Amino acid sequence: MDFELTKSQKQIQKAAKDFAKGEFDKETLLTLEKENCFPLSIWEKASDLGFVGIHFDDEFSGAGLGLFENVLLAEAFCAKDSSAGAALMLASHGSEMLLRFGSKALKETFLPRVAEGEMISSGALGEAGTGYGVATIATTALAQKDQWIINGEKAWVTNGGDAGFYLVLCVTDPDVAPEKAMGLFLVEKETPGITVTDSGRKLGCCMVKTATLTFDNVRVPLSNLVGKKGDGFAQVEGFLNEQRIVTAGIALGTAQGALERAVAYVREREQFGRKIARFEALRHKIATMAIQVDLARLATYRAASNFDRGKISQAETHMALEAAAAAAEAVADAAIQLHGGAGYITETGVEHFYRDAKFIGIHDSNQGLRLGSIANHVIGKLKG
Amino acid sequence: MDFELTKSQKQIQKAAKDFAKGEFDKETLLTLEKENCFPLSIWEKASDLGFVGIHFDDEFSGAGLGLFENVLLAEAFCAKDSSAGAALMLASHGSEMLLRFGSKALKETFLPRVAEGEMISSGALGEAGTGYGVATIATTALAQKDQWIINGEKAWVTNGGDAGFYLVLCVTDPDVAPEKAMGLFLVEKETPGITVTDSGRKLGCCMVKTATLTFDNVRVPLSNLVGKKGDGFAQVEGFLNEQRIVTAGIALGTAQGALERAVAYVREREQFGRKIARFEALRHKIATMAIQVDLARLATYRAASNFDRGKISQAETHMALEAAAAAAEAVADAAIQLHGGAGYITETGVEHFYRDAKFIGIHDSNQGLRLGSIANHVIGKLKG
Amino acid sequence: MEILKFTEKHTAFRERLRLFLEKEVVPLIPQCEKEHITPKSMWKKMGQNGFLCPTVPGEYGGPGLDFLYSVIVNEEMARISFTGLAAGLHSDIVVPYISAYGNERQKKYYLPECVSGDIIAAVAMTEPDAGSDVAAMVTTAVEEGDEIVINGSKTFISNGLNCDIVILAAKDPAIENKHQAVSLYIVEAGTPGFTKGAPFEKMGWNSQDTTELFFSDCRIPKGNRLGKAGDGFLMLMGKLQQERLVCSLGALFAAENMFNYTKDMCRNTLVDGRALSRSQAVQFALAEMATEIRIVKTFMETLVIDHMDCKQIISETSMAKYWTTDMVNRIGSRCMDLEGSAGSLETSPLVRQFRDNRVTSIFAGTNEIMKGIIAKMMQL
Amino acid sequence: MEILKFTEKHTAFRERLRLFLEKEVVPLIPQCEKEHITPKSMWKKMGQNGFLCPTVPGEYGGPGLDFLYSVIVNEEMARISFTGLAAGLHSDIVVPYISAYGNERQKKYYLPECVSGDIIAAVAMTEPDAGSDVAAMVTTAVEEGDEIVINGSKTFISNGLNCDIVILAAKDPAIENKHQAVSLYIVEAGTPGFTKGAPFEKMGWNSQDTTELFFSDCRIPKGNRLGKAGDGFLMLMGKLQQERLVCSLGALFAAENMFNYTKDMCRNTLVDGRALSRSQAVQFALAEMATEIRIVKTFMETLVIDHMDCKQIISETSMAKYWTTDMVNRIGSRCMDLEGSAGSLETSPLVRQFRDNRVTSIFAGTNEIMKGIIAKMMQL
Repeated sequence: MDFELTKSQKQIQKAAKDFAKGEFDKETLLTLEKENCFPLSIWEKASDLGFVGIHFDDEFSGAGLGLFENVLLAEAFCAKDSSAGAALMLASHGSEMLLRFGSKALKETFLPRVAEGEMISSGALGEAGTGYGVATIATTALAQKDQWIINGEKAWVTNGGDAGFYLVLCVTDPDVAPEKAMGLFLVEKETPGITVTDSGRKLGCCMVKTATLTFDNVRVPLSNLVGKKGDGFAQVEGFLNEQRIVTAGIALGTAQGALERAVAYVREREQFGRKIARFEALRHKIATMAIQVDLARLATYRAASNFDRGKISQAETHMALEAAAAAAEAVADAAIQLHGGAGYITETGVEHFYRDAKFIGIHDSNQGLRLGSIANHVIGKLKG
Repeated sequence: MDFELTKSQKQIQKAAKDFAKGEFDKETLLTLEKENCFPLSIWEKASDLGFVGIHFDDEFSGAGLGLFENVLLAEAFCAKDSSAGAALMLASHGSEMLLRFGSKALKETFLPRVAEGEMISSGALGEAGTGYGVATIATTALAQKDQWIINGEKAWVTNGGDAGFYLVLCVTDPDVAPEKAMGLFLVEKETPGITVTDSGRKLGCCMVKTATLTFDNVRVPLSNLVGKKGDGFAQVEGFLNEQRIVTAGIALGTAQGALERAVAYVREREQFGRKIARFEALRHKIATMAIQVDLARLATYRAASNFDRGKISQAETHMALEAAAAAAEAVADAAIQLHGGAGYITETGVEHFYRDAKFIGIHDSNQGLRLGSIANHVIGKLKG
Repeated sequence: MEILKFTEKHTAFRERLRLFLEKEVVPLIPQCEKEHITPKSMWKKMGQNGFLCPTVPGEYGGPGLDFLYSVIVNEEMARISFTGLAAGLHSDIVVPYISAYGNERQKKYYLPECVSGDIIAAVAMTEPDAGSDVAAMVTTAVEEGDEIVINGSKTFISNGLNCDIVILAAKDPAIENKHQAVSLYIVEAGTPGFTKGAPFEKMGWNSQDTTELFFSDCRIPKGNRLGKAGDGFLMLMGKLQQERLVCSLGALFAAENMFNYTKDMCRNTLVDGRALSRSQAVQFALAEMATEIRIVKTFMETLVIDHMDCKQIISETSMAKYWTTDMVNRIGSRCMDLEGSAGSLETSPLVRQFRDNRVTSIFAGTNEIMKGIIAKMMQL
Repeated sequence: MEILKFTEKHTAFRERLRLFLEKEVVPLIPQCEKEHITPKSMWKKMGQNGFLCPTVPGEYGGPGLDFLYSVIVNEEMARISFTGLAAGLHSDIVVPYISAYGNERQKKYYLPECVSGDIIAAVAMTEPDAGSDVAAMVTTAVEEGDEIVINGSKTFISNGLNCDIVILAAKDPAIENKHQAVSLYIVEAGTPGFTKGAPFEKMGWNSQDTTELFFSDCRIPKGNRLGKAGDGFLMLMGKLQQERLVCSLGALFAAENMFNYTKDMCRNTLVDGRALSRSQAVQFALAEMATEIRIVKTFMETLVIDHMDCKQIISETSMAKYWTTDMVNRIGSRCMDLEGSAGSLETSPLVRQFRDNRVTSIFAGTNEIMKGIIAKMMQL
């Protein structure tokens, strides 16, 4: 075993930290967060520096690196600012489905635009009433001559309204079992028949839009099918696994950032004639926070590292996400408490770490789903 | 990063598991546990197979391997039986101080006896009223001609009464600061002037003895000083760091074993017409336990791995021990609960995992000490 | 706010009991713990001194006191952490089956000796495959003329070896509906075909003679049926409120006792010359535990009042059972943390009390069963 | 066990208030949240309808009701989760300084308008460098002839922008002993030298005009000192019991409200056609939350009785403050977990209520300060 980053990983990490330090202007970000706006210019700069699509192949303007490096970016960005970091990392949401399963033509057309900061992407997968799953979706895509005609409604669409294209999961064969019934379609933003309804202000991650999308006889060319008909469900399952490791990275960075702010504050703040970092109960609280962050980091790095080695495990992914989401929530909560009244004030820049953490922990999966998945793995199949 | 064991580590792990499976007879161990007896014959077999002192150099009958491999043994043994595993791992207690700092002559004389299952060793370090620390000890060793004369009382002596020799921390220079005032002395069991008072039945780890030792004008040759006069405190600090990583391994194995028993039980036990493994709330409990074990494993492996690379960190050690001790306690507690009434019955073989876990978590250090150490690292030095 | 109104008589009773326990009982605990049984003579002394079955009415040989006396006995027993003399089990859980469901003959026959300590009572519900799922029991009771023939076995029976009578749940194999098949019977020790196993080795309750009971063509008179045939489940359910209340009170008192010991220990233990209680982290831990205990104690006191007012508080006692028994484990664990090394030896009173109380989240319905009841009462 | 005895009059008051809030207040909340202030007209309406300062006696223009009316107002405000109309703060925390420590002139002059809602009151203790460490305050009040000259600033002042009067703590720089140097003063808005900052952007309490207050050679008449010179600390301490009690009640009611919403939501939300509440894990989570809330609610009710009986319950209110405000955060977080995606949008009522309540473990003395008090009362 080896718990060290490689030299090049350390360089990437440092570059990401430097970028965040240089470009994440506090006042600007507080305003963007308040106004629910995507940090467009920062994202464009990030793509100029090659941070966007770092895991895309070179030919698609990527750096040909792995999920691990993408997770390092998530951690570094979110540690500096959880809201902006999450927005940058989620800007290419869903594009991994294109990367892994799309035709060369589709990839050549769209992936570089994502990586070059021209286009935000989005996976439009779940629907109202399906919880976090996609087993019972109702949106259909029916082939008619040279087109697919899509009808239905997608809920909780990340970047809905901001994205240049959507990867839309549709039932193509209503008569077969859900696992074989679906296909994934690339739908461009301007395609007639799409209506976007923004979901409004959120608990956290407010620089990322969430929307409901309705598709009313939306027509896309046959070639916009991503991968094979019938593979949609499996593709999405695979994507969600990858995405959740990135989300674990976002949560990890959020936890780390909250810890850093808390440590900095207790080292400076004086009450009762001494630095509050000298109070034993507060020291123990900081230690508890540090343990949570550290364990979350180990679990997240392991999931990412093994993913890149082709050792893909739902259980490891969900352990990483559960550990990181729990750490982010607990550490951000403790950071607010350690700041006292100042922690509650937006300007201090701590409270949004909590809101972002909680959002991350419940928006795309919740504890119930994560524990259920881990239990499946640990308990195994049962007879009788 | 790499989260895989090497091939030879996997072999060691498998050998340890096989050994435990073959030699840990349940009834025998329940009796030994009840009667507070060291598992002597199992230990002798373990040493025949090279498991004892696996981290000693070849020339001292060791296998020349690292702390990491020693931790793998702790995990494998304790997963099968936490009481027996702890006893096997603690049988060489303190001998690392000899290994790291002893003269060639002392090492040649004593280490092979430990590795070959002839002699149990013991560190006699703390005293009543010093908590877990050794900064204010009162036992003295005064040089007189060709001898050291030791007087004082040592508390919480692991293997006290069972050990063939003790490494005794003594003040040699009462007038200098504690960090420079101490020396470490090898004292053989039969040396006149030693009185052993057994501490009686313990909460857990009952196959290991704990005793109070009094030294009344105990005379040892000058050559029994381990390392240099004045270095004792630092040597013990270094040893405690190494020992606590082994203890983390013991806790980790305890947690793992409790989890395995719980999973096996819920897969078999039926209530209300179905396997209780089908009840969602119990499944989530199992998942939570699995996460705790897994995170503890990552932290423990990291501490051990980095120790072997010379990257020694008190904070990593204490994170590992805190994570593993907390996991062991929580998982063993949950395992009892999942077993219902049967969990409370000794014969079932689950309840002693809890007692061992709690013992491990408080006997040589407690949460307060661990969090304090981590806080020192995370918060750093303060001005004012 | 004073919720439980203890009179001077209550207080005198408590002091008399406390003195009795200190003098007559405490010195014998180590021996009982070692032997996994408590001598019957101790039960008799308890009875002779008026400390058993306080609520049994005078006409059946009891003192006819209120339930607060039971609360006092449970609290004082928790203070000495002695499970061998399971007075609460005998007086407040088992004997009430006879008081409430027995006919006049049964009450006149058994209750006076239950009060005097000449009879030690046990209740037998659980079977190896029927733990939480009581309805899965397989022990049968078949009517044959004037007799009932019992076959089967019961497990985890407290007072099992000492018991002179056992309230046994068994089902009529002829009745299909599981819940209507069960009746309760009084079975006397010594009845042919009724044998007892050896005491279990357990995590705690080591002075308790918890054991298995075996019934092999064991014949008892028909007149030993308690209540109506087929009412077994209803009767069991009917007594659960008091059982769970008593169990919760025991857990609360044990938690209080461990906390008080720990608070004093932290004040008196010097590490490098400084009292443990001067540490802020220790102070916070003690403050947190004090708060937990204080809050639920108030709740428990109101439940005692409600219970004495004969209110149905099924959801509330389930909450109390789950919360207090989880709490006592949590508190015990934290107290041992604070005591440190010394808390890892059996010489610390924390250790036995912790070990003893670990079972409380399991017996009288596991806390998982409690949560299910609470959920059901919320119509989820 | 019924602890708080609400009469028909209490119930009628509650229903009138509930209707009033639904009709007059709830529709305006979104606007207030957006603008970080609540119109003074709403305060006046509250006052005109008799919902402010229920305990102020008739001779000072109040309705002279008992503290249970305050409890009702706090509960109903928590149900709508609206922090802009901080009625509890005004009626039960700030105005009592005048009721208890004001002289006859001050009471006659200020109280009637506090009751009618024409005066909105605030209290100013905290300073940037004097949060938990109140004694570190640097705002000064110096006597000059018939006037007091105030210099300094205060922060995190609720009702700060709206307030017409502020109860200000300031110290006399001539007195060395920090604790004897502080006095309280009534400062009216509009007094030259007294200016207000802009409302803070916060995690919650967005309809609340929390702000900073600045005093620069601000001169007030000597007669505006509240109580005796140098008694400031004693007076502040004297009012903390009610402040913390009200704060705890608010947290409890908020937790109850979030729980009730969540319970219904789980019953009514179908995932793949099955109600969330059919999941055992969800049932257990709800059962656990119901238990937590139920237990501490009983405790809180007994504290209300004790408080109304004028008992000193410093340790108990500190326990309540720490426990309930931690609980409301824990419950809010778990409720959002159960709601899942929908709980991550501001359209869920959980979100605002959670954000609003996150501050309760910080204000009125942080929970760390509470633990310190509890430890001190235990003589650790």
